[in-house]
Amino acid sequence: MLNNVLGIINVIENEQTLGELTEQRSLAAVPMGGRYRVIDFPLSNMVNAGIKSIGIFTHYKMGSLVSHLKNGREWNLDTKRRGLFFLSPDFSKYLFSPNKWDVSHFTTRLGYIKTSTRNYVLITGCNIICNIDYQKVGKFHQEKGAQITAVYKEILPEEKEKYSPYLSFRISEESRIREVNSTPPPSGKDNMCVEMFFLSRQLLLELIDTCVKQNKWDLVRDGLLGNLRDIKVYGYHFPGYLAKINSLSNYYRHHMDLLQPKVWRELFFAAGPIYTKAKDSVPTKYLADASVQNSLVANDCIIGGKVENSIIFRGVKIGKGAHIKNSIILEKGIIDNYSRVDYALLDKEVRVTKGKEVSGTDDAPVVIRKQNII
Amino acid sequence: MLNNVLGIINVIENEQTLGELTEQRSLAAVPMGGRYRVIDFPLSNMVNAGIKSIGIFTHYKMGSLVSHLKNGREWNLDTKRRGLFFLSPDFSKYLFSPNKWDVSHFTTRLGYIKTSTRNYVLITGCNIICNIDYQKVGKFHQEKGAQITAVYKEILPEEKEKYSPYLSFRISEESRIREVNSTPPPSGKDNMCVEMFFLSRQLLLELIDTCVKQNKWDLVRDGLLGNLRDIKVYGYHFPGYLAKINSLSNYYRHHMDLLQPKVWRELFFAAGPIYTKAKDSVPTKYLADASVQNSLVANDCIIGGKVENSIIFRGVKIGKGAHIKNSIILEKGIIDNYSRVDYALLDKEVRVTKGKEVSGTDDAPVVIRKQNII
Amino acid sequence: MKKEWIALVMAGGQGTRLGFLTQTLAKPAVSFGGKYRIIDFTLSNCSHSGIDTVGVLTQYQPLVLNSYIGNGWHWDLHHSGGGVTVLPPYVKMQGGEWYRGTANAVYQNLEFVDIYNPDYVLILSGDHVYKMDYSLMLDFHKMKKASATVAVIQVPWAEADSFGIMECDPEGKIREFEEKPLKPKSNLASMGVYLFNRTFLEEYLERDNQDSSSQHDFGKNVIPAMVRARESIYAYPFHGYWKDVGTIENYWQANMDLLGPEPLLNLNDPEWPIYSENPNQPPLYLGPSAKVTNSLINEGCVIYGEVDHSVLFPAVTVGAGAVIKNSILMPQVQVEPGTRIENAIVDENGIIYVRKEGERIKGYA
Amino acid sequence: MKKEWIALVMAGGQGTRLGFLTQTLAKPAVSFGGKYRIIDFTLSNCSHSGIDTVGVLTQYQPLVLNSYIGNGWHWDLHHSGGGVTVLPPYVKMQGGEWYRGTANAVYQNLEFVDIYNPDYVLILSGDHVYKMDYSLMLDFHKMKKASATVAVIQVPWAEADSFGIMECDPEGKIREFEEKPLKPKSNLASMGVYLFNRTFLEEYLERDNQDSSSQHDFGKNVIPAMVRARESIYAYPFHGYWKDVGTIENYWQANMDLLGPEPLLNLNDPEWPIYSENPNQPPLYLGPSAKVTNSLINEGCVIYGEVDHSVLFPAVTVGAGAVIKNSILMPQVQVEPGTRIENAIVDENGIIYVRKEGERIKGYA
Repeated sequence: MLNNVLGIINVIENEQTLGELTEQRSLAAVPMGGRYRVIDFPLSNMVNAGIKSIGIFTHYKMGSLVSHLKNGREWNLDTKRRGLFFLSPDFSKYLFSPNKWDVSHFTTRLGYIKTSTRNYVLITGCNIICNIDYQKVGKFHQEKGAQITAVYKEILPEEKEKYSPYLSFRISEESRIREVNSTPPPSGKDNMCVEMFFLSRQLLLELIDTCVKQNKWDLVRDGLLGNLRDIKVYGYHFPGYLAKINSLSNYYRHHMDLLQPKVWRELFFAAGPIYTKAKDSVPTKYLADASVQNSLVANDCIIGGKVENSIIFRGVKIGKGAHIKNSIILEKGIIDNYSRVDYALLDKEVRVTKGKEVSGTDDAPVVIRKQNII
Repeated sequence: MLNNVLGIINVIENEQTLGELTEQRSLAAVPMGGRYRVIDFPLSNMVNAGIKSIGIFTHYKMGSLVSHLKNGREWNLDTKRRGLFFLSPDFSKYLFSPNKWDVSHFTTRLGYIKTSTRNYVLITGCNIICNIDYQKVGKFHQEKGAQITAVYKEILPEEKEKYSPYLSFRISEESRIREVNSTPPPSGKDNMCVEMFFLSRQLLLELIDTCVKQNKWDLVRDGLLGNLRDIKVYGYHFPGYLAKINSLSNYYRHHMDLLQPKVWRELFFAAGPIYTKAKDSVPTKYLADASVQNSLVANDCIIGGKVENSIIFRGVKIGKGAHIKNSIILEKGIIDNYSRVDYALLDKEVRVTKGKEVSGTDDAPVVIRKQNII
Repeated sequence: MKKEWIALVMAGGQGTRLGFLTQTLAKPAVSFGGKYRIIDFTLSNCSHSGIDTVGVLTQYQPLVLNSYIGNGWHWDLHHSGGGVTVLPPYVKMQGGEWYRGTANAVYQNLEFVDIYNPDYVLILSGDHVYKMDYSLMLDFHKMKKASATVAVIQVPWAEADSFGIMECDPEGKIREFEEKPLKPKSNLASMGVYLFNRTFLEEYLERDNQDSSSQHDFGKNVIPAMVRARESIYAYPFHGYWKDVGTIENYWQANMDLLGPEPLLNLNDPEWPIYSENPNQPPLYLGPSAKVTNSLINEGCVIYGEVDHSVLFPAVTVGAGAVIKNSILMPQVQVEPGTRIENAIVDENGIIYVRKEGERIKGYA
Repeated sequence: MKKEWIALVMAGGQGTRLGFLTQTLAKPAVSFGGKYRIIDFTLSNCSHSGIDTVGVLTQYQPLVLNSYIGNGWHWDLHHSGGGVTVLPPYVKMQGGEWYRGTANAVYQNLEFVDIYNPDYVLILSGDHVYKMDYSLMLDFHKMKKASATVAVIQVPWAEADSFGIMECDPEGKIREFEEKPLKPKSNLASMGVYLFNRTFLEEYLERDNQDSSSQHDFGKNVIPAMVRARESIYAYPFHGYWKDVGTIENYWQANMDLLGPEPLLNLNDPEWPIYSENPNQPPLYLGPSAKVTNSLINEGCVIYGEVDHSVLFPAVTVGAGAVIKNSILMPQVQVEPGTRIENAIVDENGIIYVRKEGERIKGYA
C-alpha cells in the first residue's frame, strides 16, 4: 500500500470546456456516471492504493466540491492524522493563473507540501476518468529506479483529436521518456501524457524551487519534464479504459461508453470501488409500463416509461408513455408523460413537460441548462 | 429549542482590523481564548439554542475556516439533513463588496435561503464574542409579536470609543426600536446594535427583494432597519459580557478580561459550552520550577518557568527561568530558558530564544508575526 | 444529561418463524425492501420524532446488528450526550443473567435509563415495519395525563386473535388488555409501542421482577397488570401502514407492499425518509434484452432477463432469459441465464424459500 | 474482507483489586493520566501499528466502556470494512453462556474472527499501560516462522513471582512457561500480548474447550499446553515502559510515572500520540495565589491553591489554601479551600483512597 505517499489532486481545470455544465460548478464537481462526480475517480484511485493523505488544490467555485467531499468520510479520509485537505490560495491577494500547472499554484501551497511527513508525492489532474491501480505505478517506480514516473496511455491515430491538446511522449525501450512534444506526431499511434506523476516529495520541492529561480512557470513542462537528460523520468503505461473530460462531446461519448458492460465493470471495479457521497436513496421503482433497455439507472428514480441507451442519474422521474433515447438525464430530472427526449443532455432538475420533445443528434446532443423547464 | 430556525453567520468581516493576525487567516479563524477561534462563539451560541441548520457566508481565505469546522462534527452539525454549509460566491465572476452587509452577499446565496424549510432566520456577524441564549431572543420575539428582533447592548459613555463604529438604537419603553444612528449620541449611555437579527425567513426574502428593486445596498441599514415605521422591529437587550474584536487593542484587552474568573465562567458556560475543533492534546505539564499565577493555560503545554497575567494557548513550551507577563502566546510558541516576554502578543509558532526579551506596553502590546524567531 | 424522553428498542428476539433468515442474524437485522434492515424503520422513526437517545437491547446473534448499528450514524443518532447504545446482557457485581423477557430486559437496563433521567420512556420493537411520529403520541400521552400509553391499530377482525387486543372506554382509557384472545372483544391491536412515565414504569418492573409466575413480558404480564390495577393507561390510535414481519408470509407481503405507483408503504417520502446504510454500488445496468416491471431494484444489479413484481437488493445479477416473478432476491444473488424463480425468497447462499399462495412456506437448499 | 491480522482485546475482567474504581466500570474504562482511559493505550497502539480491525471482548459492567468505544472514532478505528467491534457474550441457536476465561472468550468469538479471515490473530489485554509497535512483533513472528509469539519484558527478579515467567533457548524459543512460579527460573515476564497463526490458535482453542479441567485462560492453560507440546512458540523481547495497572498501588505509580521533565512514560510523543476522547473544557484558570509544580493538569480546572506532584483530570476545582500532594484527582472533583490531600486518589463522588508508602491502601468515604 502506498501509505508513504502524499496525494495531490489539482482541480484547477479549464472551466470553459464543459460549457453550460461548468457554469455554476467546477469541473471536479461535474456529475458523472449516474451517481458520481468527476473528483470521485481520481480521489478513489488514490484511496484504493492506500494513500491516506490527500490535498485538493482548489480554485474558484469550490462550494459544491467542499459540500460533496466534506471531511472525506466516504473515502475513509476522516482521520485524526493526515486525511483530506482543501488548499485554496488567498484570492484577495493572488493573481490567479488559468494555467492548470502554473508553478504559482504550488508555491502558494508550499507549506502543505513542506510539512508533510510522507516521502513520495503522487500529483494528478482531475479530468481523466479511469480506474487505475497506483500500487502498480509505485512498484514500477521502484523497479525502474525512476526519479519521476509519468503515466501515459497509448492512443490510436483516430483518437488523437478527441484527446487534444495533450503532451506526447517519445519513450525508449526500457520505458524512459526521451522527448516531450505538445504537438502529436502526424501519423501512427501516440503516447499521451495523462497528467499523473509519481516522485519523491524532496524532488518535487527542488523542482518547484528551480522553476521559481529560473523564472519558469509550467511545473509539468519546465519542472517535471523539463530535464529529461539529467532526471530519470520513466513512462508507466496504463492499458485500461480512460476518458478525458475536456469537451461536452467527450463527456457525452464517455457516458455512452459506460453502456458497454465491459467498460462499466472496469471503471467501477477494476482496481477498487469508486466512492462517492452517500445519499439516503430508495431503490428505483419500475412501474407496470416501464421498459428499460441498454441503460444505466441510479437509485431514487421512478420509471413509468420507456428508456433506451441512456444514463439516468439519481432522483429522476419518467412518466408513463415518455420515451428517453440516447440521453443523459442528471439528478432530479422530471420527464412528464408522453414527452420524448433523444440525443440530449439534461442538467440537474430539468423538467420536460407533458408531450414535449427534446432532441439533438449524435454529433451534437442538445444540452438543457440546470432547472430549465421545457 | 429553536429547531425551526435557519442560522446564518456572515464572516465577511473587515480583514484589516487585526493587522498581522489576519494577514493569513480570516477574522473568523483568528485564535481566541486559549484554544478556540472567533467562529466558535457565534456558532456554539446557535448550536446551544437548538439551531440545526447553519450557513456560513464565507469570503477570501476560507481555507483555515474549512479545515477548522470541516463537517461540523464537534458542533453536532454532521447530520444527514440540514447541518453546516459553507456558502462562497463565485469569485471568478463576482465583484466582491468589502461591506459586510452588502445585499449582494445575500443575493449570491439566495438559493440557500430560499430552499430552506425553516420558518425563521437568525443572522449574525462574526466579530462579537459572547455567550448568549438565543432561545430567550426567540421567546422575546414571540412575546412582543415582533417582525424583526435586533439584539443590542447598553454601553457606558466610556465604552463608546472602543466599540466604534456601531449603529446606535433609540428604543421605546416597550422595547421597540424607533431610530437608528450611525453616530452615537454625544453623552450618556447608548444602545449598541450587535448585529444579531431574528426574523421570519419570508420577511428576509422580501427585504432582500425590496433592496434589490430599490437599488439599495446595505441589508442592515436599508433592509432590516430601513423601515421602522411599518415594520415592527424590537430591541432585545443582552445584559452579559461581550467583546467586539475590531482592533488589536480590543483583542488584547478582551483576553485580559478572561483572567477575571467571572468573565471566564460566563463566557465559557453561561448559556452552554463553547465548542471547538477537538485535538488529541496531553494535559499540560508543570515542572519543578513552574510558577503560574492569574493565567489561563490550555493543554499540551510544558511549563518550566514563570507565568503571570497571561493567556497560554495549546502546545506552548516555556523554559526554565523564562518569565512571561501580561502576554498572549498563541499555539506552539516556544519561550526558551531565561527569556522575558511582557505586554506581547505572539502569533502561532513564534520562538523567543534563550535570554531574549520581548516587551511592549499596556497601551501598545508588541505583536510578533507567525513563525518569527526572536 | 437530563432528557425528556428516551427510547428502548427490543432487538433480542430469536425470530425462529423467519427460518433461514434469522439463523445467523437477529431478526431486526434481516434485510428488507431492496436496501434496508428491518430495524431501520424504528430507528428512523426515533430520529424523525426528535428522540436523540436510544438503547437497543440485544442478545441473540447480535454480531451483524451491533456492527450495523455502530455509533448510530446512519440514523443521525450519533451525537454526544445521547445517540444509540447497544445494550447486551452483562455481568454486574452480583453476577450476570440473560434477558428473560421484554420486561426483564428493560428491568436489567434501568441503570442505563437513569443516566439520562428521562420523564418518559418509550418501548419499541425492532422488528416492525411502519412510519410513525412518536412525538404525536407523546403529546397525546401528556394531554391525557396518562401513566402509560399503548399505540393501537385496527386490524381485520379475523386476525384479531393473533394480537394483543384492547377494549377502551370512550375517552380511550384501556379497560381490558388481552394477549391473543380466543374471542376478541375489539379489533384494536397493540403495536408493541408503549410510552411510560418513568417512575411508574420502574415501579411496575420492580414488582414484575419479584413475581415468579411472570414471564416478564410487556404484552403478556406488565401491561395487563397495569390495566387490572385500573391505572391510567390509554390507547393511542395510529392510522397508517404497520406490519409485524415475524413470519415468512408477512415478510414477503410487506416487501410486495412497496411496489406499484401508490404503494401501501411509501418509501419516497421526503418528509420521512427511512435511513439506512448506503451501499456503494454503481448504477444498475439493464441489458438490451432486459424487461423490468412493477419492481423495486437497487444499484449495482446487472439485468439481462425479465423481472416482474419483485424486490432486488444490490449487486444481484439476472442472466439472459431468466424470469423473476413475485420474488425477493437478497444482495449478491446470481441468477443463471434461463432460470425461472417465482414466489420465492433467495439469499446470498442460494437458499431458496418458495412461497405458495395460501400455503405454508417450505424451504430447500 | 480478507485481513492480514486482527486484534482481540480482553476487556471483560472485573478488576476487583482496583476497588472503588471498578465498582460500576470495567477495568479498561478506568480513567488514567489526567485525561485517558486505560484502554486508550492498547487501542492507540493498534491504530499506530496499522491494525484496522479490533474486537473488544466485554462482559463486566460494559455500559461506560461500550459507549466510550462507540464506533472507534477516537482511535481512527472507525472505517468501513473493519474498525472496532464490541463483543459481549450472546445467545446462539443452541443457547448462550458467559465467558469462562480469556481463552473461552476468544473461542466464543471465532465466528467474528472468521469474518475477516486473518492470517494472524493478536490477543491483547485492555488494562495495561504501554506504547508498543505490534507490527515489529509481527515481523519477528514471521522471521521466526513461529506458530505463536509471546511478548516479554524483563521484570525485577523480586517481582517475577507475580508474572507469567518464560524460559527460552538462545533462539528465543520458549522452553517453559510458568504462571506465577514460586521459584522463577528467569525474569522474562509475559506482557499478556500474544500473536498466533490463526489456524494454530483455533486448533488449540478447540482442544482447550473440550478440556473440562482447564480454566480456559491463555496464561494458565493455553500457552503452557502449547509449550508442553513443544510447538514453535517464541518470546519477543520488548524494551520500554509497560505496567499492569491492576492494583491501586500500580495504578497510582503509573500515574506518577508521567510526571517530571523526562518521565518514564512520555505522552508528548508526536510519533505515537495516545488517542482518547477529547473533553471540551476551557483552558485551566490559575488564580493569583496558585502554585503548581511537578504536575499534569487538564483543561477546565480552576486552581487557587497549591498542587505538587499530582495528576488532575478536567474540571477539578482547588480552593485557596488547599494543598494537593502526590495525588490523583478525578474529573469534576471539588476541593474546598484549606483542605489538605496527600497520597490519595479522589473520585467524583468524593470517595478518597489514601495511599501510604509501603502500606496497603485503605479507603473511606
